[in-house]
Amino acid sequence: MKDNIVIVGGGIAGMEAARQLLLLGYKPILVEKSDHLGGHVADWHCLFPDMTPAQQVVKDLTEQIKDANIFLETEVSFINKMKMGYNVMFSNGVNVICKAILLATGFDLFDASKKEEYGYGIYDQVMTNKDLEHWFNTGDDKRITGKDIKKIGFVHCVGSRDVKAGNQQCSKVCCITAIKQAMEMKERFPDAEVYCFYMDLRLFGKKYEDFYIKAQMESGVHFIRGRVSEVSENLQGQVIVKTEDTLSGKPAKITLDLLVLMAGIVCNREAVQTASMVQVPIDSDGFLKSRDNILNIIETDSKGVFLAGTATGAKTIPETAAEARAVALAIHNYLVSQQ
Amino acid sequence: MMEFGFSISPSSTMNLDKVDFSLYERLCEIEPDAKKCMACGSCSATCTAGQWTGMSVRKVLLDIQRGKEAEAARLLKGCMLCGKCTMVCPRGINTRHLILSLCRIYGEDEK
Amino acid sequence: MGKLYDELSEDYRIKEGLKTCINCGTCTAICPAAEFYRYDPRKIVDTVQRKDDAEIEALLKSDTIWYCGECMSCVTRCPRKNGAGLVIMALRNLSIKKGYFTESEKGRQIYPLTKALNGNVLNLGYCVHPLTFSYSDHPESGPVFEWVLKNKEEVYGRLGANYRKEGPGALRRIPQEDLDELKAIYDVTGGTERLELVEKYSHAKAEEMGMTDEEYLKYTFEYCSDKHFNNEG
Amino acid sequence: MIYQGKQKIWSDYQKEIPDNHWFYVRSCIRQSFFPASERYFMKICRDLLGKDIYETEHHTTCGGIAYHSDTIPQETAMTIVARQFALMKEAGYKNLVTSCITSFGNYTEILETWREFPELEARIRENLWKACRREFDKPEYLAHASDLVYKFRHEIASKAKYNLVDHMTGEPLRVVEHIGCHYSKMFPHKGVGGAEYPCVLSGMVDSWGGQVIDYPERRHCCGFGFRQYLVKANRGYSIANTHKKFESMEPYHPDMIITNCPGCPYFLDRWQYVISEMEGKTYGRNGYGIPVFTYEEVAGLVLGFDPWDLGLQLHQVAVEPLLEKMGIPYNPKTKYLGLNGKEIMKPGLPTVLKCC
Repeated sequence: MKDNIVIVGGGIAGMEAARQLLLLGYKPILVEKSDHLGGHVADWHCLFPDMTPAQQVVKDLTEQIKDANIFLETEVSFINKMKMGYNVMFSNGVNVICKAILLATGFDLFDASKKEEYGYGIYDQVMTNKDLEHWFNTGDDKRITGKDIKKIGFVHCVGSRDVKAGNQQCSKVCCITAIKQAMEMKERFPDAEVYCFYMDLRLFGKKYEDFYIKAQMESGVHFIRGRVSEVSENLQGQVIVKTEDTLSGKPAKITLDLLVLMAGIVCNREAVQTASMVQVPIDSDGFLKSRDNILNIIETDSKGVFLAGTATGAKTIPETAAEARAVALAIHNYLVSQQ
Repeated sequence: MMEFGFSISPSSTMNLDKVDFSLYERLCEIEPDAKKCMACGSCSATCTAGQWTGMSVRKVLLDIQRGKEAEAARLLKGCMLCGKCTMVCPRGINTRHLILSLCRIYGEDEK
Repeated sequence: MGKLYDELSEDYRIKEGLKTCINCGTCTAICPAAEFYRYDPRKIVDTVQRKDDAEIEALLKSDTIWYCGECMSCVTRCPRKNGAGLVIMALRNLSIKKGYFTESEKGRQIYPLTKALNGNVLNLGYCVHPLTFSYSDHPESGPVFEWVLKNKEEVYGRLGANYRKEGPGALRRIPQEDLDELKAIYDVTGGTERLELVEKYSHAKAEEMGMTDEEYLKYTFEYCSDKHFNNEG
Repeated sequence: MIYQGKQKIWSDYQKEIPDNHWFYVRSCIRQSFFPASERYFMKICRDLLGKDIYETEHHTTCGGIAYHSDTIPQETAMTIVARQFALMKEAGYKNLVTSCITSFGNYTEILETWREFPELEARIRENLWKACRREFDKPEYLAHASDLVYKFRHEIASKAKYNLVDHMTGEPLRVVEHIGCHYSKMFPHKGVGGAEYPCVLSGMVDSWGGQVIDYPERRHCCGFGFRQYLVKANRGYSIANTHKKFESMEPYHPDMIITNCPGCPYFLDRWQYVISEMEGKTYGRNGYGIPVFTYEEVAGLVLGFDPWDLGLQLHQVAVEPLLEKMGIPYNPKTKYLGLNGKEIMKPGLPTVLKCC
């Protein structure tokens, strides 16, 4: 009988780690607070760079971890440190003694209504990246369904790189998500003009630059370099966006039928609480603190406590999955060393 | 009417609702690579004429994207067609060819 | 880092208003002055943070720094907690201290402003006052205010103001001892010195332009060339 | 537009405003252009609501306009404000309420700067002692007078004789609210409702029966811009901003505008007159303008005070069509009378803008 391992969080990091641990012969216990696995990815439609269906990714992973002990709609109530490990109490009443805990607690999508000047939750035609993916999945959103959409805007860096919004980090994935969604909208509304309002285009990943060129060449997306300063609503219910076209050095305004806010990645607020139970502090960027940020990003200063995925900062799915695999190995090595 | 000693200042806000894309679209038809520009400024940095005339391929393209044809034409007059910009463009745009195409469009319009 | 930048950075408005600018343009996007003048607050903040003395000196001598209306709308939106308006205030302060303000048309307006506002503060206790607000300088105040100004005692009296009388109330006569205190504050805090400085530099500029002080006052108050506007967009 | 979204934001910006005992400082502009507004603020607070609002004849300008026109150093402005604090302390008050928004912003900013740089506060204490032999305490609470009227809006509503409704149809009046820039744009948490959707005025309008209009340029400055209005050469900027606002609100057909800054109602009123002279254009119905009010004037109207006692004859845009819509009686013959009913000359009439 191998040692117990508790994985907190059933998103990509938690699932991929569970898969690897199963392959290594463990039977990890995975707790997920929501009623489904897959985390934020489960709410997404298609994934860059190859437009892989998000549901397929979640489904594949789910099938491969069915031998793990999975508790949905379950949270960690408390964790007691013991001599050789931890005693973890779940909200469903189950009590587990384990030697290793993996915090794969993921992120919260920045609450876009906090960028008050963008009017999310106030102006009718303002939505978030997540809302748009929901529409891609279900076709159900009164902001789009049945509307004559002629002009669409995407606002980069909503709740990212923003000291006032309490998150000065770059969320990494929004630039490419905006371009992906801009192209998807252009496909659905071929006659619409699509605008991206950006400060910098941070297209660092595999084939991202190809996406950018494709958006320029094939989709004809207009890229305006300037952070959106203010959004308002006109009598027709359209949104008016003000920005500086910094390349021209002029204030600019535009009327749009739909505005999509690229809500950024911030640390999962509940994870902070769970982490504090095992003395994992918060790093200066607001995410969970690793032992160090070069070679030991998946380890902590608390013995037997590991981290993976966006709990330590914004990451793409492949980066998260790679970390999850690494953490499975690290946990295995740790448990072997403890025997 | 009263004389007040001043008048209402004109707005310089760029109204993107009213931008005329027709010249940009015509250019893109013959020079599809025009769409590839990412405003990096390599062309302007290397431009010899730009130092004295303000010529910049980046700015010309931007002006055309914003419907400011006259301003683009004014800048283009500074170009010496040396082609250095083509050598440095990281997106591989044949900027010299693009400039010539633009001149041809302007030339056609003048006829 | 240059001397002008060093001097600027001692200003508390720079300490509060200039952290690090990322040139995103949120300030310019909603700046009333950027819409109606050839003005881009983003570029000014960026110039200051480059710390190049020659560039800063050019700014201090230019019209550019005098376009801002100090509404501070930029402060609300900056993602880096900068305040372009505060940076402008510090630049203007230094431009006056160095005497550079007379080099630009808009900068020269400091002369009529200084005379009118501080004359009011030191003589009447308020920055603006009907006694010195003339209809000929303010035709936009309308026939109704022309009427008010012609009938100050009657109109203000009817509306319950304590016009030019002792005791509390609107438009009361401020006791001399309080005006003396304001003057003492000006003396102690550099306000008086500032008035003298503006007077000195403006007088020199008036001479250079071949005008008497009175002509210069009227000229700077009224003259507006058309180089400030930009409506090409 | 989703009203609940704004309510959610308002709940994040609840400002603590003590109920009573305030030291009042006047406004350069309000007392010159809207003297009755200051009078009726006192009257409503003192006589109607029984509050203690104290004023001393010895207080002065805060220097805000001179400061924001860049004609005095920061230390001069701070020391003038420190003197006002000293007067407040000597009178035994801890809460300071300002009539002016520039003052409110100035006081707020100075207190914040001192909090961040205590050495500067120490130097100002020294300056004040040297210049005036006075010592000051910082106020415990700082409010703008509109904060108080906001706080008492329900009490005012309960004593109201008129509502912000069309008395013929029962329809709410369509009201544009305009907040002075220095109220909360610099420090959103110091204003009721924050900077993006302040509710200090919209709260009044709501409680008094009106319907608030949110139009695209709602947040834009009136265009005062200190030096941009005070110097004749720059007034094209000032009027251009107001022009932009009116063009933006025009399609909503507002019945009236309510403001909390002393300068804004002057500019929004007078620039309508100037636009009508320059361009022949008017923004109200039938050649009239859109009347612009201070919040004290609106409170006074709702409470049933005589429009001419409230000083509405000092507006260039005629208020009579609105008074009629609200069912408020007025006597055209007493509009332009002087002190104690004395007959004096009447003002001239604009060329285009219709007046009564």
